[in-house]
Formats: sequence, structure tokens, C-alpha cells
Amino acid sequence: MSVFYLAAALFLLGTILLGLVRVLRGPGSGDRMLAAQLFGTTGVTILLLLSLALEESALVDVALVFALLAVVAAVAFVRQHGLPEPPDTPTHRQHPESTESRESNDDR
Amino acid sequence: MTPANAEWLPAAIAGLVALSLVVAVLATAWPRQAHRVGLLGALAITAWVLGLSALFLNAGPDPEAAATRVALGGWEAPLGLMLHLDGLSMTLLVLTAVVGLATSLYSLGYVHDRIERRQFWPLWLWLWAGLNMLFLSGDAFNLYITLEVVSLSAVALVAFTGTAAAVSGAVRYLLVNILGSLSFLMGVVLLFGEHGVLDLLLLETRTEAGPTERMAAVLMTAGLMLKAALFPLHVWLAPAHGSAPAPVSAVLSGLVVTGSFYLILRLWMGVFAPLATPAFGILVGMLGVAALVWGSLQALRAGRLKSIVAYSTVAQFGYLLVAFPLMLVDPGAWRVVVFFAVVHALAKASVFLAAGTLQHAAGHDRLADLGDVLRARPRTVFALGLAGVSLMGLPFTGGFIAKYLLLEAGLGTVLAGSVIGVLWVLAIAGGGLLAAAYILRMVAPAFHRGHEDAGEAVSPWMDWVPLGLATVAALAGLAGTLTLNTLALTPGAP
Amino acid sequence: MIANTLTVLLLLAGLVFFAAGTAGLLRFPDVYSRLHALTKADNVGLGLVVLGLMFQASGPADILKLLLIWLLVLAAGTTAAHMVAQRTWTHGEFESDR
Amino acid sequence: MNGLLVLFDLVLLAGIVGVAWRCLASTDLFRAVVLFITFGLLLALAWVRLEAPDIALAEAAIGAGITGALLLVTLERLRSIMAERRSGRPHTPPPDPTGPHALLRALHDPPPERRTFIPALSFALVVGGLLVTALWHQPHSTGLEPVVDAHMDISGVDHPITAVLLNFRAYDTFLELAIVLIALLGAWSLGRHDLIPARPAPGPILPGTLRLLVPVAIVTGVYVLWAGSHAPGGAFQAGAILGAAGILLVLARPRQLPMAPGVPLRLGLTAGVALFLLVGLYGLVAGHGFLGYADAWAYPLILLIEVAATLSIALALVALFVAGRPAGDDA
Repeated sequence: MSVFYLAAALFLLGTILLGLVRVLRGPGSGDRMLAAQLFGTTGVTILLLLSLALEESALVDVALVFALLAVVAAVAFVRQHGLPEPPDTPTHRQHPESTESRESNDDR
Repeated sequence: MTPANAEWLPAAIAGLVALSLVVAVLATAWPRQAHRVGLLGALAITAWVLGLSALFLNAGPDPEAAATRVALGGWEAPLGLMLHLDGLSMTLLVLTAVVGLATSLYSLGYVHDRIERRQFWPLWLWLWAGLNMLFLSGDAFNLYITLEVVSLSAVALVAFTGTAAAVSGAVRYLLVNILGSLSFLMGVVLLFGEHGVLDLLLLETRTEAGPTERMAAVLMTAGLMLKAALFPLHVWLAPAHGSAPAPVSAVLSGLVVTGSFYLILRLWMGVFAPLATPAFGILVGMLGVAALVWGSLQALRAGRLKSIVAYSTVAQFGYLLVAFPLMLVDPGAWRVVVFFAVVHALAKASVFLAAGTLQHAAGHDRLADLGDVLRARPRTVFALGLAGVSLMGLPFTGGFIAKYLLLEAGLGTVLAGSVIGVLWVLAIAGGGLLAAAYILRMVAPAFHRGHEDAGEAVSPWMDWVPLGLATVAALAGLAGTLTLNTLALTPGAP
Repeated sequence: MIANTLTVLLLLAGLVFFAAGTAGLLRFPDVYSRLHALTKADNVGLGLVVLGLMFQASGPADILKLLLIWLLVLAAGTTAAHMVAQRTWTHGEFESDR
Repeated sequence: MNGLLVLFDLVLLAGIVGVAWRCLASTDLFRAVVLFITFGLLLALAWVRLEAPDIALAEAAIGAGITGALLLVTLERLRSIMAERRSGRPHTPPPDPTGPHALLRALHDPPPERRTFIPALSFALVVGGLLVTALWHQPHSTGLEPVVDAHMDISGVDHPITAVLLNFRAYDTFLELAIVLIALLGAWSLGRHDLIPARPAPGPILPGTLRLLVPVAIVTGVYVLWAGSHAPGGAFQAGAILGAAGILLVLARPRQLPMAPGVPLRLGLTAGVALFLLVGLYGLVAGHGFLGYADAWAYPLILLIEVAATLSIALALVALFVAGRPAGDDA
């Protein structure tokens, strides 16, 4: 069985390395953040598989910590103190209801 | 030799570490009273160090008996950590106490702002505690940690005025320190991987001239040279000093840099001793000559008072490198080198403190515009000159004795048939002349005719402490024999 | 034996979703559609793997821990996807500048 | 199994080196930050493979919870400085010429030069090559494992790493705690920080997640601290988890966070080192040596120190994240 777990972990590691293409290409910061989020989930899965393959039960705790804190970077990404004014990119859209929350972005 | 003394020695060593830490923690937890805690702590630590040195010197003339190891937590090496006190560490502890006390007194006047005081004192007391622990450490990994304590608090002190120049100098200093620490740590890891112990004495018995030791020696020495600003890894020094507050510059140039040099010396006399070869010594000596010439030229060109002093540190540390090949020929010369480092630290700290007073009075430290203040403040100029005379090595000062002994060792190598010894002798003699040139540059405006303007009022501490420390530096020659005898109490060293 | 077979099958199914998630991340045209790729891996992919591993757990504590991990990742994935979408919606899908 | 393990290690190694290289070479700072977050993840896996689950745990908490958020927030501040410089008008609020602002300026000046890359790479290759050569010759040393194992029964705990950290080499651990504190003192000496007023959460999802995550994080932190006596875990890991939870609270600010009061904050920050030092002094007076314990008292004392250290580390990490010293500290 442990060979199977290890092979599965190796496969998942491969998907992380493949997913790096999205981080490198972007184009937007949202895309990159999403990729990082997916890596976090994949990492948790790899740790769970490794804990069985290597018979090291402490790795479940490591996976737990990763799962617990997976959201911190994403929260930091959207809740910085002063988001810059949205630049004039063609993809930029204005949501009718979001003006209020945008005004309060300058409260640093 | 009294057995009672020797019994008290281990407790006194652990007590010094504990006392330094208590003072630092207390100042951190109680910043409102940090300056009072700091003053009392500085007096207590100095008194403790002096008492410790009395105990140590009383323990007898036999280096093996005098050197003391303390097992922390009762765990002996290799399992636990050992503190280690011998003549070398004792000398540097006393130096640290003297410079530390002077800096503390000076800071009472220099750091007067209520908010700044709360930031300055805890960091300074951590730095002092870190230095004490560094000199007492006998364990390779613990050395790394104490180096980190020293470096981090030094970086924070460089930045603590918060101006853009200070922060930029501090960031550079931080990066240099991280690089140096990592390099040192890699060396420690290599040694531990090969020999499975971290205790320096145990490592010393196990090391030989193998590939691991060579690599570790390169990594650790390069990291420490970076931290000690030894040529050619000195580029961070002047920016960090130029913007740091005066007491911090004094401590950096006087103690922190000397601490890194101490470690290089300690490692090469112990763990890496089998690796030292004459060719290596000549290479290091050449670097020293280059440092002497280059540092002195920069000091002659610099336009700001503190830059001159900072570059003079680069130049003076060249002597320490020049002494390296001398040590290979005459193993006993290391004591002279340490004595030189001690005198340099005392003199350099007082020069920086005096420069700080002048800068505070004038509001700047551009040499070209300092004449008025220099003429109006003879006491500070006298301190500057007195310490400078010691740096130059004029007769009857501590610097003279140190350089005389160095020259003697250099001539010894020439007589022993070494042709390159002539270069070392020339460097030692010529370096003194160059030092005279840039020190005269600093004090010369005081003797020109012109206006007198005392500038901003300075506190009595800032007026008198540089003079006191400069006097100690000049008179250090009187303690030459005592220092050399203390240093002789280092087991395993000639 | 049955437990092992179930584990293998569930893990394989989970891996398929991870592969699909990565493929979607790489191939989908914009942030909003890439979100879906991510959440499939979080919800179903990890869910299947966790379910598969539960058959190998040594006790109820282990099962609960695995379940907790899945729930936490679910919460994190949902929140992250929501917030990234919202930020992109209000601030535009701008290139990150230097 | 073994072949597969080697393959896994090789892929992991290639990934680590590749990600590190792309991260350093990236001209886009945001991309570099995301790559660094990924780097932390791969590094945690590497620690697992090096059979160091304790460090993997710490790397998980620091890498996932703290570094990413720290870098992202720093990046955002840098951006506002750059925008201000480009537009020539001061950004609101007027930038403080001292303090964290100056630090960011210093970090950004001078701009990174690409031509330093080749020398840096060749330097890294030379040093790396020499290191590999030196490591190649190393014997398989067991280090201090046998000595530690022989003393486990009187160490007070069942996990060798905790025994080394808090008993055999407690002095090093004490100084590591001190280093965290000194780093914070350094950050505080740069300038003041006034807490930002709360702003409304965009929708119910973030507060809902917080309500779930923060209690779970506290329970997990306590669990990891408790686990330290017999399994990977301990004060540094637990402190990092609790610190990350605190950072989450600071970032999300569901409601106005209270201004940190000066004296209790200082006491909380120094509690770890102070208690450690008190226990150490007691050991010195009682004759067990500085930082030594009586064998029977080792476990309760270690637990006491770890609890205080966890609290101090968590507080220090949150304070480092907020960066400036709180206004309450100057009172």
C-alpha cells in the first residue's frame, strides 16, 4: 500500500509543479493567488498521503496546521490597508453595490 | 592560589550571564525606567566583571587550572552546553565592561528624549548581554546564537533614530549580518555532521586537516570577516557608522567588530589550528597591508568626521590581519594582537564618543565646517587627540606598547630569515604614519585662527566621558603586562 | 482487503479531481472560471482522498482529525475563492505591477 | 518503494531549486511573493522527507500563516510608496519620513539590477559545489542521538527534541526566545503605528470563516503545545499558530480592535523570557546550575516555561506583523 500512497503523493507533487505555470504566466494577481491556494490544498493532501506512506502520524498534525492557516494569505491578499486605485485596465468592471466598500479602502 | 576562590569561579561565571540577562529583561519589561535599570545594571555588570577577573587571576598561574568550564543546567558536554572562561575571554570581558560602562554613562546625556530612551536602553542592554555571552560561550552552536543576539540588537541600534539614512545603513548592515551568520552556521553544521559534537574543546581534539574542516574554516572565517568588516569585506561599515548614534558607533567599532575578530582568533587557535599554513598566513597578511593602505586613504579623503573614524577602523583592523603571519612564525604573538585589539577598541570608542559630542554641538559632522565648534570645545578636542595619539602609537600610550610589540614580533620574523617579514615591518610602521595624517586632519582646525562657537549645549556626561575613556586608552600601556599575563592563562595557546 | 480496495478506488477518484483542477487552472480563460477548477479540487478531490484514508485510520480520533482537515480546507477554499472573485470584480483584473 | 522515494525526493528538490530561482529572478514582486509561498510549502515537504516533522510543523505555521501575509501586506505598502513617487503627490496619510516608511524606501532603493544576477548565480554555484564536495566526504554520524537517548528518562519529557530544547540545551532556546523579542524591539524602535479603524467586511463569508477558524486555531495551538512533550510540537509551533490566528484577526478586523495597552503588552511579550530566567535563576541558587531543574520538577517547569513562551511568541509575531509600536506603548 505505501508504494501506492507514495505514487499518489508524487503525482500530486507533479500537479503542483505543473500549476506553477499559472503563477509564472499570471496574468492577474488573482490568478496567482488562486494557484497558491490550490497548492496549499494539494500540499495538505500530499502530507496526508506521506503520513501513511512513511508511517509518521505527526504529519497529520502538519497537514492540520496547513489546512487551518490556508486562508491567511488569501485574506491578506484582499484586505490590505490601502488597495491602490484600480488602474485603467480594459477588464476592469465597476460593481454597482461595491462603491461603499471601495471608499473605505483608503482608511489606512 | 586559594581553593575557595576556585570554588566560587563557576558560580561567578554563570552569575555574570544571569546578571546581564536579568538587566536586559528588566529593561525590556519596564521601559519607563529603562535608563535607571540600565545605569544600575551597567554599574553592577562592571563590578561583577572586575570581581570575576580578580577571582580568575587569583586562581593561579597555571592556565589549565585557571580556565574554568561551567555546565549549564548541570549537563556536561557533549550533551549540554558549557560556558568557558580563560585568559582570552576574561580580557575581552573586562574590555567590554569598560567600554560598556563608558557608553552607558555617555548615553545618559546623549539619549535624552523620553521615547528614544525607552527604545535605546533595552536594545543596548541586550547587546551587552549578548557580548558577555559570546565571550563566555564554549559551544559552536551557542556561538551562533549569541552572535545573532549581538548582531540583531546592533542592527536595531543602528536604525533606531529612524531617519532614512540610518534605516538604509541598518538594512545593509542587516543583510551583511544575515549572510555572515548563515555562512558561520553552515560551517557549524559541517563540523557537527563530521564529528557529532558541538563543544569547542571536544571538537578541537577531533579535528584534523580534512576537507570538511577546510570548508568549515572557509565558511566560518568568511562569515566572521564579513561581520568584523575585515578587508575586503568592509563595505558596509562606513554607511552603518555614519548614520548611527554616537554611542552605538562606539560600541560597534569598539566591541561588536572586536567580538567577531575574537571568534576568528578563537577558532584558528583551537578547532582550525591544524589548517594554518605559512602560505595562508602570507595571504591574510597581504590583505592586511591592503586594508591598512586602502582604509587610511579613504580616511584621508572622507569629508565627514564619523566617516574618517569608521574608515580608520578598516585600516586599524589591517594590523590584526598583518599580525596573522607573525603568529605563524612566533606563536606567542597572538597575545600582542589581542592587546592591540583591546587598545584599539578603547581608543576607537572614545574617538567616536568625542565625535558624537562635536556632532551634537555643531548639528552636523562635516569636517570643513567644524572649526568653530572644535576651537570652542578644547576638552572634547583633547579627548579626540589623546585617543588619536594612542591610535597613532606615539610613545607611552597603550597604542605605542601594542605597536612596539607588534614591530618586535615583525622584526623577529625578519631575523628568522623571512624576506616577506620586511613587508610586515614596513606596514606596521607606515600604518602609524598614515594614522597620524588622518587624525591630525580631525584635530587640526582647532589650532587655526577663527571664530569660536560652542554650538548646542551638551550634557556633562557627553563632555567628560570621552575624555575619561581616552585617558584609559592612553594609559592602557600601563596595564600591558597585566593584560599579557592574563592572556597567558589560556590553555592550549602558547 | 475490502478497506484497501475502497481506499485505492477513492484515492484514484480524488486524484482525478486534482488533475482536473490543475488542468482547469491552466486551461480556463479567466479568473472566474479558474475559481471553479480550484474549488473542485478542494471540495471533492480532498474529500475523496480523506474519505479513502478514513478506511486506514487507527481510531475515531484519527477520523475526526481527517474530517476536521477537510472542513478547514473547505472553509479556506470557499473564503479564498469568494474574496479573490470579489477583489477582481471591484478592482479589475489588473496585472500586478512592480 | 525506495526507488519511488528517491524519485519523489528528486522531483521535490528540482521543484525547490526551480521555484527559488524563479522567485529570485522575478521582476514582478507579486509573482515573487506567490512563488515564495509555494517555496515554503515545498520546504515543509522537504523537512518531512528529512525526518524533521518538528521543523515541518513550524514551517507550516510560519510559511502558511505568517510569511505570506507579511510579504503581501509589505508589497501593498511598497506599491503605495511607488504610486506616490510616480504621481509626485504624497499618498494619504502624509508619509512619515521616519519609521516603517523609511524602511520600505530603503528596501526599494536602489532598484534591483539584473546584471548582478550572473555573478550571484556563479557565486551560489561555487559555494554550493564546495558544500556538496564537503558533504560527500562526511561519515554517517549519529550526532548526539545516543547521548540524548541515554538521558531521556531524567529529562522530564518523552520527546527527544523537546528534551534537548528545554532541558539539555535550554540556554540556546532561551536565547532564541530573546532573539524574537529583540527583533520586535528593533521594529518598534523604527516608529509608531496607530491601529487602523475597522472597516465593514465585504459580505458575510469572511466573518463567518473567522468565527470558525479562530477558535479552532486556539484549540489547535493548545493541542500542539501539549503534544510537544511526547511528539512533534511545542512552544515555537504553538506560538506561530496562535500568532497566525492573531494576524488573521488583525487583517480581517471584524470590529474595532482595542488599542493594545502598554504595560500588559510589555509584560506579555517578556513573560516567556522572564519566566524562563526566573526558573534558571532558581536552578542556580538551588544548586542545579543556571537553567537547570531538579529531575522531579523538570516536567512541570518545562510546561510552565512553554506556556509562557507560547504566549510571548504569539504576541511578538502579531506585533511584528503590525510593525510599528502601538501608541499605548509610549505612555
